[in-house]
Amino acid sequence: MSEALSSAFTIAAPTQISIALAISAILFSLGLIGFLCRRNLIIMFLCTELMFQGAALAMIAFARMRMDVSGQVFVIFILTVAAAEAALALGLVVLLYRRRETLNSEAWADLGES
Amino acid sequence: MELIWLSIIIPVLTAGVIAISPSKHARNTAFAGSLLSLAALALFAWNFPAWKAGTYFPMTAGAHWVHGAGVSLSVGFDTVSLLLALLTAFLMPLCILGSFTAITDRVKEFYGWFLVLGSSILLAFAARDAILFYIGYEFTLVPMTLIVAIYGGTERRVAAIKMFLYTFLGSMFMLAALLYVGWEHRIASGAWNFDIDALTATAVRLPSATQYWLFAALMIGFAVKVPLFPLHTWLPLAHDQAPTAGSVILASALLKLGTYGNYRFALPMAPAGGAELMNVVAVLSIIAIIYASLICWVQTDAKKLIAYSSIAHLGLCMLGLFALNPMGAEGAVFYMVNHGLSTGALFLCIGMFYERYHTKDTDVLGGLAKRMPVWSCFMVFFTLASIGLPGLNGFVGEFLCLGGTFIAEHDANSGYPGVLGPWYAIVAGLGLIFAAMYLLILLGKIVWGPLREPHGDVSHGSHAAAPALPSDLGLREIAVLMPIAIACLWLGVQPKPMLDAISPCAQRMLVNYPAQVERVMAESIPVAPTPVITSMKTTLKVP
Amino acid sequence: MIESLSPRLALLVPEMTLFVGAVVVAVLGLSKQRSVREALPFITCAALIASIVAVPFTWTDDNAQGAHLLLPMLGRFVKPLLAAMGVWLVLLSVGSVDRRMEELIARGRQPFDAQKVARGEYYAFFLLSLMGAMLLCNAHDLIWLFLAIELVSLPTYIMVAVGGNGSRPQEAAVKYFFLGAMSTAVFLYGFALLYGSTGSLELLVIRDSLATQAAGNGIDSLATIGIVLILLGLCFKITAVPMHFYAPDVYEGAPTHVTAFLSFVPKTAGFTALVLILTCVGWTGHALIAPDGVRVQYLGLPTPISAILWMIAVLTMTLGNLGALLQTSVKRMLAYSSIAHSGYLVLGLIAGAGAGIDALYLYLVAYGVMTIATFAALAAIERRGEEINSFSDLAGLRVRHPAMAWVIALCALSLVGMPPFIGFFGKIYLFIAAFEANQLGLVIAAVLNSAVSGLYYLRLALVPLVSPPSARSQEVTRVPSRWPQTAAIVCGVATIALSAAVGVLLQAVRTSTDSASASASHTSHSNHP
Amino acid sequence: MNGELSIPQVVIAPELAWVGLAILLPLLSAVVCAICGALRVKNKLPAIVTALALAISFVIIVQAYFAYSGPVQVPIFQWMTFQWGAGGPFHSFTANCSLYIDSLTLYWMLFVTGLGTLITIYASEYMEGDRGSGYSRFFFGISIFLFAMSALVLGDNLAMLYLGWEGVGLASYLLIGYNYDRPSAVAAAKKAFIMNRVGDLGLALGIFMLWANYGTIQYSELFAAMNSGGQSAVDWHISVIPFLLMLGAFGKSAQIPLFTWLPDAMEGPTPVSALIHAATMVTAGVYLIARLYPFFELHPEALATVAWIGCATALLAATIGMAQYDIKRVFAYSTISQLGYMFLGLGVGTTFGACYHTLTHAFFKALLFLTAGAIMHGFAGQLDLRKLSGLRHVAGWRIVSWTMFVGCLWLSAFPYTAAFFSKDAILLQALTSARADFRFLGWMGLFTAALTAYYTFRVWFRVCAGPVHFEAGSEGHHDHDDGHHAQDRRDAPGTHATFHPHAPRWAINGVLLILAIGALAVGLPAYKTVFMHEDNWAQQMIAHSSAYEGAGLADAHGHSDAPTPTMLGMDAHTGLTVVGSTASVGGILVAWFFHLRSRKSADQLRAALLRRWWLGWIPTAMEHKWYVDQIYHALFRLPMWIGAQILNFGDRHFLDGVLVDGIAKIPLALGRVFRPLYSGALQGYAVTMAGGVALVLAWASWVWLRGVH
Repeated sequence: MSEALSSAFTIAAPTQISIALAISAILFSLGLIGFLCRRNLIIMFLCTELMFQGAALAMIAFARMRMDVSGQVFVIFILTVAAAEAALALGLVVLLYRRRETLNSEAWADLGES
Repeated sequence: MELIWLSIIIPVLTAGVIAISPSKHARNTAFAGSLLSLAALALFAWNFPAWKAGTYFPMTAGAHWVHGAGVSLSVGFDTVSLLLALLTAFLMPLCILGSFTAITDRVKEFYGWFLVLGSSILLAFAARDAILFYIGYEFTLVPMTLIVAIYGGTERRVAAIKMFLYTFLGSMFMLAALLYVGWEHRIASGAWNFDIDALTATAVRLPSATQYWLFAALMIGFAVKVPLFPLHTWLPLAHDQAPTAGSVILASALLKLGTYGNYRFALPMAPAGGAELMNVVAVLSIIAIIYASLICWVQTDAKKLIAYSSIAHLGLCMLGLFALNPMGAEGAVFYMVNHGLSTGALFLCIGMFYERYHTKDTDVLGGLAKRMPVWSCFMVFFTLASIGLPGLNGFVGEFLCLGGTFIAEHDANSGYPGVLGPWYAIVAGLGLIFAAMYLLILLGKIVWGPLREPHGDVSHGSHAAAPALPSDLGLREIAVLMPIAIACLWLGVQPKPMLDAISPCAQRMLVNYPAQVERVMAESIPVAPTPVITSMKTTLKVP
Repeated sequence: MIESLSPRLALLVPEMTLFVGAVVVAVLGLSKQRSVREALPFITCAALIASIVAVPFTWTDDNAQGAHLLLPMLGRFVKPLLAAMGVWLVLLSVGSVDRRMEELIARGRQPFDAQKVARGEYYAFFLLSLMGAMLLCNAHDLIWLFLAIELVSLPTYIMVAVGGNGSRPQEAAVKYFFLGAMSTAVFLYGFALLYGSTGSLELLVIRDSLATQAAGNGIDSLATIGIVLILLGLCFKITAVPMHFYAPDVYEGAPTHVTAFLSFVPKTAGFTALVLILTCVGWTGHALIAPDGVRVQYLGLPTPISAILWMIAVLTMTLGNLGALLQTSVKRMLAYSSIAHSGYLVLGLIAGAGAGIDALYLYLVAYGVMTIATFAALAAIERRGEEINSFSDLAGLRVRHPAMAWVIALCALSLVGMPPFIGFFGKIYLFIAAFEANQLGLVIAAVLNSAVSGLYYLRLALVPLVSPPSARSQEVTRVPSRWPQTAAIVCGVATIALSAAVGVLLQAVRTSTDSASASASHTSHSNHP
Repeated sequence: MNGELSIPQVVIAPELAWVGLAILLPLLSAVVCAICGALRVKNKLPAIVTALALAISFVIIVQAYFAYSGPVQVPIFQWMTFQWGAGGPFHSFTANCSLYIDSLTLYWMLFVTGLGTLITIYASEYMEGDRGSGYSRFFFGISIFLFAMSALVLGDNLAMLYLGWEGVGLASYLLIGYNYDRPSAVAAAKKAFIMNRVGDLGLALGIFMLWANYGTIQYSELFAAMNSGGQSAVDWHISVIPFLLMLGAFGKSAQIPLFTWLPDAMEGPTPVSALIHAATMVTAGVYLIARLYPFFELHPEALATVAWIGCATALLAATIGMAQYDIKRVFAYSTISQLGYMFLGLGVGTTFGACYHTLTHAFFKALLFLTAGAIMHGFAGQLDLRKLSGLRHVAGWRIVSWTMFVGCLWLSAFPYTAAFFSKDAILLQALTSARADFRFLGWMGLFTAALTAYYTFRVWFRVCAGPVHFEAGSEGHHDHDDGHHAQDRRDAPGTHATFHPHAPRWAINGVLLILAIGALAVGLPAYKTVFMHEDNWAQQMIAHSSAYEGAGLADAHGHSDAPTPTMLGMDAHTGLTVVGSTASVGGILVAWFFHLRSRKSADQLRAALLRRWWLGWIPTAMEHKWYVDQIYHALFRLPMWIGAQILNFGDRHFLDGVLVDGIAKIPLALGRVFRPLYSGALQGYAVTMAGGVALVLAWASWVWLRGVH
C-alpha cells in the first residue's frame, strides 16, 4: 500500500505523461466528434461529459507530472460541476421532450436566419 | 468665455423649455431663445478685444473634461470662427421666424431639434479642443437628420439616411486622423491632449509622408461635408427634401463646417500634405464648379438648383482656400460667410413661395413678379448677391477666391508660390458665367415672364393644411429677409473690417505653406505616398 | 492562515449578501401571498443595493492587499458596476416572469401552485449568476475562476428556459446550454494545459512562471496552446468569433429581460476572466528572436496570442455588423450588434494593461447602459401580449409611446458612437488605447465598422421616431408594469448624463486597474519614454 | 516702347471728395425710387427726383471740370483692401472707393451725366403711362445705371471699374427686362447679362493678370509702374493682358464676337435704348481701352486686333442694318457699327478720334433713338418702317421728323457735321498708317460709311418722307421678329383712318430739340480746328490723360516722321474729306432713289437678288443677321445643354445611383454571404464553432509556434 502510494508519487516518466495526455486528447476529441455527429440530445450531453473528462484526465496527468495535488483537487471540482451540469441538462431535456416528444436536436431549429 | 458658453447653452435650454411647455408657445419660445443666444454671442463679439488677432481668444484653457484622454471643455474664437458662429447665430432666429407657418405638425420637436442643431454648430465653431469640435461637428447630424426625415418631402427618409451615413463615414476618417495626431502628441509630449493648437504644433513636425496621409484622412471627412465633387451626391437630395429652415441652416452653417474644418485642421495641421495635394483638391473644386453649374442649368426644381449651385459656389470657396495664398484664403473665408447669407436667403425665398403653391417646379410656376412683387424684389436681390454682383457680398469672396487662384503660380511675387495659376482661374471663371446663366434662367422662370400658377392651387391657402398666407410677403416674412438683405448689402459695400479681421488668421493658417510648396515644386516627381506603416514601425519597437 | 483568510472573506461580503438574497427570494417565491411574490424583484434590488453599499466598506486597500489577488482593486469597480446594472436588469423584468400565470391567479381562474411558479427561482438564479460574475474579481486561482465562470453560466441556462413561455425560449436554452457546455470543455482543457506548463493553479504563480518563460525563449507551446484554448472557450461568454454563432438565436429566442441580462452579465464576466488570464500572460516583457539571433523587445501580448486576438477582434466586429444589417427582428439585430461591440471591446484586451483595460471597462459601462436601456424600452412595450420583435412593430412608436421611442432612438445613436452620448466616449477611449498599443490597423477596422454600423442603428433610431405607424404598431401597448419603462428612461438619461461625468468615471476605472497595470508591468518598464 | 510715358504725376486730393456726390446722388435717387415703388407712388416724383439728382451730378462734374488742374486721386473710403506680410505692391490688395479724376474721366462724365439728365426728362413723359406700376422701377433702374456708370468712370482702380462694369450690366438687365411679362424681354435681358458676363470674365482675368505682374490695380500705381518700365514676371503673362481686357471691352461694347445681345436689348423702353444701349454704357469698352491704353501696347498685335475686330464689326453690323425693317433695330445695328468705328480708331492709334466719335455718337444716336421712341410712343408701338410714311406731314410730328433728320445726317457723316469730323479722324489715322492692313481697314471703313449713309436715310425717307400713311402697332410694343406678326398687325384695328397718333408734348419735343442742338454743338471743337486752327478741345482732354495718343505707335504709323501723307494725289485731309463726303452723299442718294423716289424698285431689286441662287443668299442672310445667333446656339449652347443633360442624368443615376448606392450595398451583400452560417441548427453551430477553434489552433501551432521557435 505504502509502496503503491510512494510509486504513485514518484515522478512519472515522460512517456507515461505523454500517453496520459494523448488519451486525454483522444477523449476530448471523441467527445467533440460525438457532439458534432450525434443528434440525440442526451447522447450529445454525454459527449460533453466526455470532453470534460478528457480535460480532467489531462489535469491529473499534469498533477502527476508536477507532483502537485492542486490539479487533482481541480478534478474533483470538475466532477462536481459536471454533475451539476448533468442535473441541469436532464431537466432541460425533459422539458424539451415534453413539448416536442422527441430528443432529436434537429427538431429545434425555428430560430436562425430564414 | 462665459458668454460663449451662454450662447451655446441657451438654445439647448430653450429646447428643454419647449419640450415641457405647450406646443402653441413653442415657436415664440424658440425665437426668443435664439435671439438670446445671438445676443450673447453679439455681446461677446462686441467686446472681442482683438478683431485683428490671429489667435484664439480667450487664451485661458478650459476645464478638463476627460482627464486621462486630454479632452477639455475649452472654447474660444479666432476671428474666422467667430464670424462663422455669428453667421449661424444670426440665421437661427430668422430660420425660426421663417418656419412659423411652414411647420404645423410636431411643432415642439421641430423647434427643439432646431435649437439643438444651432447649439451643436456653435459648439463646433467655438471648440478649441479637437474632440469637442468633433462632438459639435458630428452631433449636428442627429438633429439635421431628424429634421429632414420628419419634416421633409416625399423622399425624406432616403435623403436623411444618405446624408447621415455619408457624412458619418467621412467624419469617422477625420476622427481617426485627429486621434492619430493626438497619439503623436502623446508620444512627443507624454500626455494626451487634444488642444487644437497643441495638435497643430505636433502635426506640422511629422514626416511629410505621414502628413500626406493625415491630410488625406482629414480631407475625406471635410470634403464630404463641403461637399467636394465626387462626394456631393447626398447634398441635392438632402436640400431638396429638407424643410426650408433645414435647408437654410444646412447650406449656411453645416456646409461651412466642412470648409472651416479645412481652414482649422486639414490645412494647418498637414502643410506638407496640403502642399502636395493642393492641385488635386483644386482640380476637384474646379470640376465641382463646372459640373454642378451645368447640372443647375437643366434643373427644373428650384431648390435642387440652389443646392447644386451651393456645390459650385463652395467649389470656388475651396479653390480659393487651396490657392494657399492670403488673397485666396481671405476670399474663401469671406465667401464662407457670404455664401451662407445669400444662399440661405435664397432657400428662404423658395420656401416662401413653396408655402403658397406647394410646388418648386419652375415649369409649373412662374411670373411671380405680378403676384408677389415684394417677394420678387428680395428674390432678385439675393440672386444677384449669389451671382456675385459687385457691391453685394458675394462679389468680394468670389473675386478674391478667383484672384487667389490666379496668382498662385510657381514664381508668384506675393511670397506665396502655388501650383495653380491662370489656367485654373480661367476654367473656374467659367463658373461665374454659368452662375449668371442658371440663376438668371431661374429668375426668368419664376420671377419674370407671364404669370403661371399651378392648376387647382391657384388661390393660396386652398390647400387643406396650408395656413392662410397673404398673396405677397407679410411683415413677418419681410422681417425674415430684410436683415439678411441688409447684411448682404453692408458686407458688399464695407467688407474692409471683415477682411482685416480675417487677414491675420489667413496668414497664420498659411504660415508653413510657402516653404512646403516650394519643397513640393522642387521635387520634380512628387513624393510617392510611402505607406504610413514605415513610420509606424519606428514607433513599434522600443529603443 | 487566519490572517490571510479574513481579508478574503471580507472581500466576499457583497457576494454573501447576494447569496442571502437569493435564498430569501427563492423561498419567498413560493409564498401564497401575491403581494409577497410581487415584492420579489424589489427584494432582489434591495440585495443588489446592499451589495453595492458593502463594497466600499469591505474592499479597503488593506483587505485587497491581504487577499493576494492578481488585480487587487478590480472588484471595487466591477462589483458595484455589476450590481448597479443588475438593479436595472431586475427592474426591466418586473412583471415579466410568470406573468400569464399570475394573471390567471389574480383573476381566480387558477389556484396558486407552488410547483408551477418560477419567479422566485428566476430571481434567485439571477442573483446567483451575478454573484458568479462578482466572484470572478476575487479569483486567485484557476479553480476559483472555473467555478465562478460556471456559476455565471449555469443559472443563465435556466433563466433562458423558464423566464418566458412558448417554445422559443426553450430552443434558445437548449442551444445555449449545449454550446456553452462545449465551450466550457474547451477552456477547461486550456486550463489543464496552462497548468501543465506552469505547474500551478495560482494566478500569481502562473504569472511569474510565464514571465520567467517570456524572459527566456518565450512562452512555451503548451502554455500558448492552453491560453489560446482558454481564449477561444471564453469567446463564447463574450460572443466573439468563432464562438458567437449561438448568440443571435439565443438572444432572439430568450425573453427580452433575459436577453438584456445575457447581453451584459456573462459578457462582463467573460471579459473579466479574459483580463485575468491575459494579465497572467502580461502585455510587456515579451521578446521576439530575430533570424539573426538578436532579441527584439516587443510590446504587447506574445505574438500568437495577440495575432489571434487581433483576428478575433476584426472578425467579430465585422461579422457582427454585417449580420445586423440584414435583420428584420429587433432583438436579433441587437444580438448582432452585441457581437460587434464585443469586437470593439477586444481592442481593449489587445491594448492591454493601463489604457486598454481602462477603455475596456469604460466601454462596458457605456455598453451596459445603452444596451439595458434599449432592452428595457423593448421590454416596456408589447403587442397583443407578445414581445416586440420586428421593426414594423416599432414603426411610429413615437405617437403612442413617445418616451420609449426616444429612448430607443437615443440608445441607437449612442450605440453607433454618436457624440456626445456615452457610447462615443467609450469608443474614443478604446481608439486611444488602440493607438497606445500601436494598433492603427485595428483602429481603421473599427472605424470602418462603426460606419457600417450606422446603416442599421440609424434604422433603429428612425423607425420609432419617423416612420408612420403601421397596422402592426397600432396594436402596441405598454406592459402592465411601469418599472421597465422607468428602467428604460433612467438608463436612457444615463447615456447622456454619464458622458458629462465621463471624466469621473474614467478616474474610477483607472484607480481600479491601476494596480492591475502596476502588477502586470512589474517586470518591465512603461510603454513609452 | 518709345521712351517715357507722358502721364502726369497724380496728386492725392481728399478735398475734392465732393465729386463723389456724382456717384452718391444717383444712388440716393435710386433709394428714393425704391421707396416710391414700395409706397406705390402714382405721381411723377421718381422722375423728378432722378432728373434732379442727375442734373446736380452734371453740375458737379461741370464744377469739377472748371476746378480741374491735373490728375488727382480722391480717397473716400476703403473697400476691398487688405494686406499681408509687409504690405506694398504684391503684398496687398488695394481696391478702395476712391476717385481718379483726370481729363478723360471728366470728358466721359460730362456727356454721361448730361445725356442722363436729358433722357430722364424725356422718359418722365415717355413712361407716364406706367405711373403707379413700373414707373418707380424704371427710374430706379436709370438711377442705378447712372450710379454704376459714374463709379465705372470715376473709380481709381480696376475693382471699382469692375463694380461699375457689372453694375451697368445689372441696370441694363433690369431695364431691358422692364416689361417682364413679355418672354422676349426677359430672354433679351438674360442674354445681355450673360454675354456681358463672358466679357466680364475676361476683364476680371485681366485685372488679376495686372495684379500678378504689377502688384496693384490702382491706376496711379499702374501708370507709375508703366512709367518706370514695368515689372514683368512672365512675358506670356504680360502680353496676354491686353487681350483679356479687350474681351471685356468687346462684351460691353457689343463687338464681334459678343455683339448679338445689343439688338435684342431693344426690348427695353426706348429711353433705355437711347441712354444705355447707344450713348453711354456701350461706350464703356472704349473707355476701358482708352483708360488702360498703355497696357494695350504690351503686345504688338493687341491694338491691331482691336482695329480688325472694330472694322469687321462695323461692316457686319452695317450689312445687317441694311436689311432690317424695325427702326430701333436699324439704329441698334448702327450703334454696333459706330462702336466698331471707335474700336477701329483705338486700334489704329487715335484715341482722340475714338473718344471724339464717342461723344458725337452719344448725342446723335441718343437723338435718333429718342425720335424712334417718340414715334413708337405715338403710334402704339409701331416701328416697322414699311408701315409708316410721311410723318413730317402729320401734325405734331414735325419736330420729331426734323430732329430725326438731323440725327440721320450726323449718323451718315454728312460733310461738315460733327460726326463727319470724328469719323474722319479715325479713317485718316487708318488710311495714313504705315501698316498696309490698317490702310485696308481704312478703306473698309469708308465703304461702311457709304452703307451707313444708305441705311440711315432708308429709314428717314421711308418714315418721315413720302406720302402720309401709317398703321398702329399692337398696343404697347410689338414683337420684333421680322415680319412674323405682319399678318396680325395688318388685321389689327388702327389704320390711319381710325387711328389717331398722339403727338409728343413738351418734354419729348424739348429734349429732342436740345439734343439736336447738342449734336450741333459737339461739332464746335472740330469747327474751331478746321476754321480757326485752334487745338481741338476733345483732343486736349484726351491727350492729357492716360489715353495719350499714339506715343508708342509712332513707328507703326509714321505720321510723326514721314512727310505729310497724301491721298489720291491730294493732301490726306482734303482727300479724305472728298472721299468721305462722296461716300456719305452717295449712300444718301441711293437711299433716296430706292426709298423715296421709287419705293417699288427696292422691292424689285430684292426680288431680283433672291431669284438668283448665287446672290439670293445675301439678302436672306443679312435679314437673318448672318445667322450668328443660330451659329452660337449650335456651337455653344446646344452642346452645353446636351452635356448638362448627360451630367444631370449621370449624377443622379450613375454617380449617386451606381457608385454611392452601390458602395452602400457592399456590406449588405457581404452580410448575405455569411448568412448560411446562422442556419439555426444546433449541430451546425457546433461544427462551425469547433471548426473555428480547430482552425485557430492549427494556425497558431503551425505558423506562429514554428516561427518563434
